[in-house]
Amino acid sequence: MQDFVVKLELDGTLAVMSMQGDLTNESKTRVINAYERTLSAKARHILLDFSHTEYINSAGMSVLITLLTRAQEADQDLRAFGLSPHFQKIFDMVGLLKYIPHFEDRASALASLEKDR
Amino acid sequence: MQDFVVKLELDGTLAVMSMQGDLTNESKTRVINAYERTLSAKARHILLDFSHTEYINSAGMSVLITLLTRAQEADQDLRAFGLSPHFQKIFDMVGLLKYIPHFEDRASALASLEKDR
Amino acid sequence: MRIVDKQHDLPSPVSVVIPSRPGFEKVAMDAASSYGKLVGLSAERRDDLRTAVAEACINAMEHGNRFSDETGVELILRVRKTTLVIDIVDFGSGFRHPVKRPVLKKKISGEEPARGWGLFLIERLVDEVEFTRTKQKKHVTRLKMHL
Amino acid sequence: MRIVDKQHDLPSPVSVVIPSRPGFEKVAMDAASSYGKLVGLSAERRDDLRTAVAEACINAMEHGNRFSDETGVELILRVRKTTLVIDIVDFGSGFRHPVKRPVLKKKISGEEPARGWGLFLIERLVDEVEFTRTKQKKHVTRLKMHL
Ligand SMILES: Nc1ncnc2c1ncn2[C@@H]1O[C@H](COP(=O)(O)OP(=O)(O)O)[C@@H](O)[C@H]1O
Ligand SMILES: Nc1ncnc2c1ncn2[C@@H]1O[C@H](COP(=O)(O)OP(=O)(O)O)[C@@H](O)[C@H]1O
Repeated sequence: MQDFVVKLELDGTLAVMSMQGDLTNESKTRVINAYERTLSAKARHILLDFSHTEYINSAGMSVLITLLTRAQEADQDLRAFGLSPHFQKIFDMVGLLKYIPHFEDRASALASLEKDR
Repeated sequence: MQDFVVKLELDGTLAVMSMQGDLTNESKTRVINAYERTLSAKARHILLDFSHTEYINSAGMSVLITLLTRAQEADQDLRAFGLSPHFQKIFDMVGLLKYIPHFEDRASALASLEKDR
Repeated sequence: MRIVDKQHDLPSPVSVVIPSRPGFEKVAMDAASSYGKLVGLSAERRDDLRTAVAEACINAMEHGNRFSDETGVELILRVRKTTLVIDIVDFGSGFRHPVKRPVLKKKISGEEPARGWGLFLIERLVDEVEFTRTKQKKHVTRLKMHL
Repeated sequence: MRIVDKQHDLPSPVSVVIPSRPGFEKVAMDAASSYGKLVGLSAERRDDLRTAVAEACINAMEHGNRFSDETGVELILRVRKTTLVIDIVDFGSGFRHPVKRPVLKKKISGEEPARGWGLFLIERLVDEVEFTRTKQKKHVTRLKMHL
């Protein structure tokens, strides 16, 4: 009943991690494995795609905090898109939006990246 | 907890009955009241709009059968649109689609009406 | 509240009790649909399950418990091997099988009452249906969906 | 299975029992959301309720029942006057209040474990939360949403 996969796209210094299914404590290994492939690929920018994430619980947010810790150590930046308004609110409550800015869709996340580079 | 209303539009010989909410046994009075207004208005064609119907149970379908009986007696024809694929299947199982032809949307239901007049 | 079911490391059953009041079948229907999703039922078959569970709950409320609010209808959801098994339990005495098949034409003409589609739909929407009485004088409608 | 609650002609409570196994909190969450809809909670507040119920169930499974599958977590849904009251019942002994407020900065730097957001979210998403122990040695997390 593990209903979560990360679809990873690598393109130069950009990595897009699409979180598909339920982001919970059970997702941790898959998130970290995918993350480590962004390291080997020397990606500097990571986009988290939540448009296929159905459910995120507090343990799933802790998985993202672990990811954030490692990304900061590796000097990679994290951005996100596709969260529902409810989960944007939850991420804001926790403070995550300050560290992982959220964009409405992939195009605007990519545009923000262009601008900052 | 009565969560159902019929929004009625009358336009010459056409009546559109929009079924909004849960179509169940509890909806009967409201459906019949709205139907009787189509009679007073001398409507000949009734379009049932299910695009805002969230839930239909078997008692709700019986309400439609009662409506159908009365419409046949009054020589009015019934068409429908906006049912989800699941409820199209259910209506088909019961045989209702033979008496109340279903169209994808309002425009195609209206077009079929034009053609038949 | 303690439930045991250890064969095949299958999860213990989920139980939902609703009052015998029209409208509450939707809570049972949504819980069944959620459980169906968890055990891998497709969206289309979950829609079938939703209608079957709602109809079985309404029958349990109406014919079994005579709409007595404080008499609950219990829904028990479990997986046995590769089958989703759902019991809908009421406190009535059940009924004689089979029930006469509804005929739409007769219902439109008024020869038959308009009601009477619940069992017809249930039988067509799930893979198996059984009706039984328990030793505790309860009546059980059992729905099965092969996974 | 018989439940009585007759003041104000309010419906009897709805009860949902899930095994203490990760994933099943979603059945409780969906049932709570469905119940919330029935009693008139808006879509936005139902989303808040969903998260709060899921987190409370996970805590009940993990800290209360230590993930023992055959030990159920019970969810009891009722309306009292104009308040939706939801009890999440486990078989544990509860905990000391208040719990230390999580600090994101410390979690990122590793000074605190990454976990520990459940209660923080629950408290912000519902109107009231209470934790109590019953005479039957159960622990109850009570969530309230004003309707
Ligand atoms: N749980 C039940 N307990 C007792 N009788 C039942 C139950 N479920 C169905 N029945 C019987 O089967 C008949 C047909 O049910 P159904 O097809 O759902 O139509 P309806 O409920 O509209 O009469 C009912 O009228 C009732 O006599
Ligand atoms: N139902 C419960 N039974 C016992 N302890 C609980 C319960 N709910 C919460 N707690 C305690 O409160 C702490 C904080 O819970 P929470 O904020 O959800 O974070 P986490 O579960 O990730 O530790 C838990 O670590 C636990 O000690």
